Amino acid sequence: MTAFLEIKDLTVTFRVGSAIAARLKGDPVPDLVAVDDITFTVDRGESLGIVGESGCGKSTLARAITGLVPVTSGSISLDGGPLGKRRSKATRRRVQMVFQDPSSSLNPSMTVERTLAELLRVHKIVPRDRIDARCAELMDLVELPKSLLKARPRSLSGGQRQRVGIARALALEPDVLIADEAVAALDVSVQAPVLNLLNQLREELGLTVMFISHDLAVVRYVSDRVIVMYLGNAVEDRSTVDLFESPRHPYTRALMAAAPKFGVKKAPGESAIKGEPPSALDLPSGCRFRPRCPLAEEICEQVEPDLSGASETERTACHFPWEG
Amino acid sequence: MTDPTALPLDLSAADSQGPLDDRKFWQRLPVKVWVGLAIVLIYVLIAVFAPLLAPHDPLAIDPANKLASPTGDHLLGTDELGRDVLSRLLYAARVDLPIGFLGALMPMVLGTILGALAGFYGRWTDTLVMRTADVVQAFPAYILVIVLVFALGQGAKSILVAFTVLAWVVYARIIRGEVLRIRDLDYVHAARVAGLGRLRILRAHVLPNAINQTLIYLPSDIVFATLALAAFSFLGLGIPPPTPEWGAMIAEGQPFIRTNWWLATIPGLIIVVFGLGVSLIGEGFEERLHG
Amino acid sequence: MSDRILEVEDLSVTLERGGKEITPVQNVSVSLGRGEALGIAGESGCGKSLTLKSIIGLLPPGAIVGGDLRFALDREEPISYESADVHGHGIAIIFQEPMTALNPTMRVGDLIAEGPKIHHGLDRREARERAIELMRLVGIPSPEKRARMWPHQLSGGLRQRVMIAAALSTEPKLLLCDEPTTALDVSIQDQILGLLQELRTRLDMSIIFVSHDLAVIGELCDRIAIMYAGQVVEKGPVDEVFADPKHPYTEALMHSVPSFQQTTEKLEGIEGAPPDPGSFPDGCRFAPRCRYVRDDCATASYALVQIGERRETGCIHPELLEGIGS
Amino acid sequence: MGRFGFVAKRLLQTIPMLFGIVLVVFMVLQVTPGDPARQVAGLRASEAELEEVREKLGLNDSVVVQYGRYVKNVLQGDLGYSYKSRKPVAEIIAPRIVITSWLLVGGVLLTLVISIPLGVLAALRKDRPTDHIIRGLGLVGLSMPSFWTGVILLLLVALRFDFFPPGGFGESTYDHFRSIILPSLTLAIASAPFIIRGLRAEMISVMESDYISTARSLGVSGGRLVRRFVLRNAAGPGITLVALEIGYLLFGAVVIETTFALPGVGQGIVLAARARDLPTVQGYTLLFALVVMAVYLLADIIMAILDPRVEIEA
Amino acid sequence: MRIKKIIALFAVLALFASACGDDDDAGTTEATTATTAAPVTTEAGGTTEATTATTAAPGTTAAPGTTAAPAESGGTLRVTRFESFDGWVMDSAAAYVSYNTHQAVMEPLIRFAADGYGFDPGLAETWVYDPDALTITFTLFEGAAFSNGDPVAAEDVAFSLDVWNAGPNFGGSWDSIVAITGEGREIVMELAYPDNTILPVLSGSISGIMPKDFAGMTEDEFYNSPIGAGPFMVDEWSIGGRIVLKKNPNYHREGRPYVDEVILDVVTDQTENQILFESGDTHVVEYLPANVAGQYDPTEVYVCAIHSLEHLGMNVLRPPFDDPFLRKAVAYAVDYEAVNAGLGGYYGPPSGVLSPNIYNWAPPSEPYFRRDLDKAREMLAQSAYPDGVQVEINYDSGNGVDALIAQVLQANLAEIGVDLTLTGLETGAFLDRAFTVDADMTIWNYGAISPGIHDPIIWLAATEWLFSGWETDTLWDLFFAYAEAATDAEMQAIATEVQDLSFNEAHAIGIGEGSYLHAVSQTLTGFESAPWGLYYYDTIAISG
Repeated sequence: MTAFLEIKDLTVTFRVGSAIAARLKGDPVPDLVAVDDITFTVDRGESLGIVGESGCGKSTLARAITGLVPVTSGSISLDGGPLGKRRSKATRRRVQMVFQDPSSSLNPSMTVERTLAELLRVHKIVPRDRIDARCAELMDLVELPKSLLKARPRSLSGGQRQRVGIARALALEPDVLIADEAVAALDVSVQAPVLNLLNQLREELGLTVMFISHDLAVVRYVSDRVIVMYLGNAVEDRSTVDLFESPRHPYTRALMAAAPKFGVKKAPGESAIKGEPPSALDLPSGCRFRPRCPLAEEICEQVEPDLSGASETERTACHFPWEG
Repeated sequence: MTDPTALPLDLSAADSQGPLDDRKFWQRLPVKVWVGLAIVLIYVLIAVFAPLLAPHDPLAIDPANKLASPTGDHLLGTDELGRDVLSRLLYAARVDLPIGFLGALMPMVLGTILGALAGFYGRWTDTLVMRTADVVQAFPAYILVIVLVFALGQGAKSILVAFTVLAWVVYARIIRGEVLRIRDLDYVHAARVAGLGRLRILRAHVLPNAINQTLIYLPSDIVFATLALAAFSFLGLGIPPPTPEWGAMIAEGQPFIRTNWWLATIPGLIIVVFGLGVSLIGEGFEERLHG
Repeated sequence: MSDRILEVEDLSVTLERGGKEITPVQNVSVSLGRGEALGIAGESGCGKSLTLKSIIGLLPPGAIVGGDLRFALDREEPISYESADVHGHGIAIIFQEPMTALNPTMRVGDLIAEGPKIHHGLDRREARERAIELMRLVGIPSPEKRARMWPHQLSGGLRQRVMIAAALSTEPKLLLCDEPTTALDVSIQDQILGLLQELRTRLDMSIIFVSHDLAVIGELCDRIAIMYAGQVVEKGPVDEVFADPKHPYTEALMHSVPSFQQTTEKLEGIEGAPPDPGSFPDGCRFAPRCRYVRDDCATASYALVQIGERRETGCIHPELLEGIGS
Repeated sequence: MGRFGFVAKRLLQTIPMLFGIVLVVFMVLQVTPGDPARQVAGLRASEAELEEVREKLGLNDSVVVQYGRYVKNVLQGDLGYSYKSRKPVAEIIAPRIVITSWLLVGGVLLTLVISIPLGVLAALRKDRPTDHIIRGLGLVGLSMPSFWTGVILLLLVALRFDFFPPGGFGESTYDHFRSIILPSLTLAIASAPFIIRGLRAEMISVMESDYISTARSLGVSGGRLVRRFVLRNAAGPGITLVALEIGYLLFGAVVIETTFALPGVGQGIVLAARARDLPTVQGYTLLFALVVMAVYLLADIIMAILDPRVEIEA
Repeated sequence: MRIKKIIALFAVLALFASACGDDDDAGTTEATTATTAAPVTTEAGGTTEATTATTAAPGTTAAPGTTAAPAESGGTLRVTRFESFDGWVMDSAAAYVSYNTHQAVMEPLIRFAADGYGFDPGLAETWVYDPDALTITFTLFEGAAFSNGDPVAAEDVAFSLDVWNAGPNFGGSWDSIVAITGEGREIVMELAYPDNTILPVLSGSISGIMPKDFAGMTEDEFYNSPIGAGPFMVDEWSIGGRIVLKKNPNYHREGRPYVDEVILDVVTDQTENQILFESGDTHVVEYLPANVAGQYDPTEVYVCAIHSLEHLGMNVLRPPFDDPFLRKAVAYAVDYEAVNAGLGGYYGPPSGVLSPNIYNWAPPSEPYFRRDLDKAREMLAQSAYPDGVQVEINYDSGNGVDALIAQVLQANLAEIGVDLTLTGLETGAFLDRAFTVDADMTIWNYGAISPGIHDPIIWLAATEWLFSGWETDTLWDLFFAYAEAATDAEMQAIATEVQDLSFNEAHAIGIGEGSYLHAVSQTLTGFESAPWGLYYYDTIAISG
């Protein structure tokens, strides 16, 4: 079966600092490689989680897929068709996104209704006379009272805003929904209902979902499959169940060890990973995790391990993967 | 979890979600705004009803009765052509107020447009607009007004064009900064992901939210425009006579300050009070919006 | 208790906001023993951070504070919340955002040296040495080099370590932590928690740790106080509270957080949103969101009731709770 | 790229600006109605004579050629030649710069002397009566036309106290000092409110920042807190404010020099414009623009020195 | 065209006479010269005294400081003026204030007398004009020398003549002089033809004597640091800035100048001038605008003889003022008394288009325009614009007096339905538009600077009838007729004809006649001014 969403050799780099200044000094033009040569596929209806710490490139990856950041090299295709630099309105519609920060993800000067109606109108999703009705349906879909259609974002709570954010994404009836840290900024008590809603919508609407988060637990809760990223690379790509049962990459294991857990007391001075990630502008040779890896050996310094494994969705990028 | 809205107090996050609808915004305005609004309203009423309020024709000359001291007939005396000073002061509001307001609004409109284009389109548009802004900012206003008065003739038109050409820079910088900030906010990203056109995004999603900052700046610019108008009148580049205008009245009255001190002093005070009123509104709004 | 280091009794904080008086912290009482770590948990707007700032007298100007604060290091009588007496004397604080909490125009070494200079009268050279020593203590690699750096040149984790070193420079007996790991990546958070645990044991320092993350508090603290809408709703030893919450809010919070240790079950969360300090409901403040709500909840007045030996709850119907396991 | 890099970049940026300024200055001459040749040849010169003059002055060359020549001359420090006074423009302007420098330095100093204590006081006493009074006075000062203020000061002060001369610049340094006080004060009354307002806002935002909480929690208080933590951080934006103010001060100088009969560049530009001495007007304009640009540049450089973060913003 | 050159701007026509200023020892301008009338020719070249009977009596002035020889000397004379000095190139100076200053440094051979009717000695002690021999013979003062010590010689005068002739504005005014020779104190000018204008020209500031070859400097260097044989030397100067003149130690007249130093400042602000004057920081405020003169102590206002003419030119080259009825309507609608009142009583109703109080002045043959609204309406009704019209009036916005007059006119004309738009222009722009006759109406002021009516006639011609665009050929013809005229009556008839031309067509009309004014401190003695406001610094002393 051909993959629904196919990411191939995707690389995204950003220019940092002044190219002119660098040239004057004879330095190479400083480029930050945010996403480095990543390849994976997502099936229709699948829910893929992408997890990693800040600066690992997970958000850039999401934004590259939605077309918010230009792709440096590689390709993205959806349902066999390319998602290139220039996308038609109809193509754009198919990939939608839910953003992290509920305080900035809604236009503060627009009511909920205008926010939704604008999209319906511009994309001619429904006939003009059906717009009001469709707005109401969307509110139902995200379990918000219709009375809030007249509200402006600042009078909504964080959870309500995030639901509006989801409604906005769904208004365009997309095939793929990318949720970028969709609950990270929400109060703890409000996170769960939003996560539940996303799960439920995926089933009801047959959405393909990419869920991006730094929180392993959240990813586990919503995803069928998880890609772990570290410094622009995918280091592990496995089904959720497998990954959490037997993480293979030392980084995945360290992440899990570092996450706070109920009922476990921290021992003085103890930590799961030593040191801090190196600068993305000054990457170590070989395996990027090598300087912090407890298992690192000489080969790790010389050869960058490929993301490989038994199948497309059973891959690890490590010379010494943990075999559990 | 990061909450970028978190300020030192954790109640601030709640604040930003608080139900602050527009009505409450107005209710909670500081007293100074109301004082300022009252002052400005009085001036506006004076401007509107000047023909009813003025005891005399502000242009009617009576050279035989020039430089008269205040009397029952001429409450503030007469000027050097025997015109009633009180009537002229009242009528002057019809010149100074519109120029003050327009002199701030027009640059705001131009600055908003240019700043928005610069911020939103970036690249050479940005470079062009902002470097022009640098040059304009470095340029002495006086020269520009002189050139414009040469080219367009003396009068409100030249003054307004000069203000617009000079003062847009501030607005452009504010708007550009705001646009750059808002351009990276998620709701703009969302609009882009949704495939909305750039112009639509700029118009509907970026500008309405960027414009608040300029509104705060507007009152002080109104004061500045009023003062600049007065200064240009003083230098003989303002509104041509005999149209009453406060700055010109100061300039005309100034030679007589030893004998008829009120001629120059009162229009000055009137400008000060107007400026105070406008500034109070500005300060109050700023306080309300920024805490 | 003789080894009590801090006693906060009936703390209330009233602020003016938009011309209206609000009381985001009401009747909060907490106490802390020597070397003990207390966690204060709660969501945004619950007053946890403000409670912390009251203790160290860092309230915004115009705040009205009621209640007593006894800081029993060297005195018995209550001291005023506004007083600057505690600054640098026994209590120190670290904040959530190490970037904004460090003076951007001061080299980090100089900042850490401020405390020793002011309180111990060290001269510049001595203070600098002390600063480097402290930086080493909090695990900053090559402290001599880093002491000369500006805050913005450091990573988030290092900044938080600098912040801790600065706090330690006053040799505090009590360290207040205001969500110090929230802005950090999970691996760095893990390191900082380890560091705090280590410092606590090594320096016999008490800690109050404020966080919205129950699990983090669980890893570090002995006791926990759960706050909701400006009030403490439950207090007790961490393990006991987690195992058997006695307040519906505590219970609901625990149901809200997914865990990657356990297999997926449906999370419940809590309907609605935490109330704004300007509009706390009457009666039990959690009642509008509570699944066990009864009629009398709407009129219940706030009181913490002792349940068992070491636990207190603010719920008038603790018997209704199902418990975590059920 | 470091702070040195920032300064270098900032300097590089001024080059196109310089060209822009020179272009605009050049355009002033082009768009001003009236014939420069007539200026030289006399009002009733014949067309042939005018033509001769035009040829001599190169006015018949294309605008581009003229601009190129002007740029070249300016780069060589040649601001042109006043046909009226038979002097190089630079020589006409130079003596006036001294006087205006006195005025500007006096104005800036007085502005700072007034605004720094008041701004700091207002911030420290935020929302208390002191704050309200200072801000109220500021608003009044902000709304006063400076030529009006100047005359009032002349009448109320200069005519009553012999110490203050009623105008002019005097001959000795002591005279200069006395002469400059009232004009400087007039400038300061107009500009101090801006600085007070800006400084107050900046101080408040600094004082409400987390790192001040940090400092206070470390036991830093009183003067040490204000000096090492508050002022240090408020200084950068404060300097930018002052720099922006210089532009307004220059405009103020045009008016105030007229009021106080100070033969500085402000008065000079008015007189040169009235006399249609266009090369001189150009010279003044260029001077004004260069000063403003230099002040902004200086402010940015000081910012870069004061604020270690500048390099990331660059 | 030679004629046009000659008559350029302020060229003046002198009569055949050679005046002989027999200077008394101290050399001050005596009251007697003021009352002697301008010399008039007889054909023989001898001099006879002319009478001033036919001219309007000069306004007698009760000005302060006009006492006889000052007793004290030393001190600094401080002068402020609203206008900027405009450089040392005598040919291109346009401001009255410049003329005063030029003469103080580069003194001409002869000076005009304070009464404006005759001549006084300058560098030359005596002068004889012989129209038959076509020579003028000057005898220099004993010891006349430039400030660098070099004696003034014929070569210097000859050199100066070349420089004068090269000037774009006035060059040509000296065309009649073909050679200059002389030895010792004697300088002889040879003329190509009899020239009535030459003596007045030589008395003007445009005829200052410069050292030969600019005393070794280049032209530009010289104009930067000029050298003359006048009573003062330039110490410091700039355009629009301060000018400091120091006493010339080599000055030929014993005892003069009385003051050691003259400091001239430009103070454009009227209030500031007033304050400086009252506080004693300045001794003289030159050319007070009439509207602010009332602010000075009347005993300290020096009122020159009535001479200044405020005038209005209406552009006949285009509608609507190509319509003579409209022009007349305007002329009858102006409230001349109101203009006078607006200008502090210093400007009375006009008597014509020629500035009065000069030799051979004559009124129009009919009474001049006075306000008569009925007549104005009647004229308007006959015009193409019976319902009124909208027109623009141009004036120099830097001139407060003209701005005031414009406002009075606006109010007056509004009464007959003529809607006046006031366009105040910056001086340069104003002049540009005025001289290209590019305005509906132009308001300005002029005063002749010579004691003959030919001077205003030339001015009218040079300005195309005060910027109205009316043809000037007739005027030139009249001018030549005037120059050839033999008797006063003939000349006065010509003056009347000029007046009538303007009166009948009303294209250029006078709207107010007044005096130039100076504020002069009581502490000065020896201040005497010609009707057009010119005075000499070296006759002034500071007392007390």
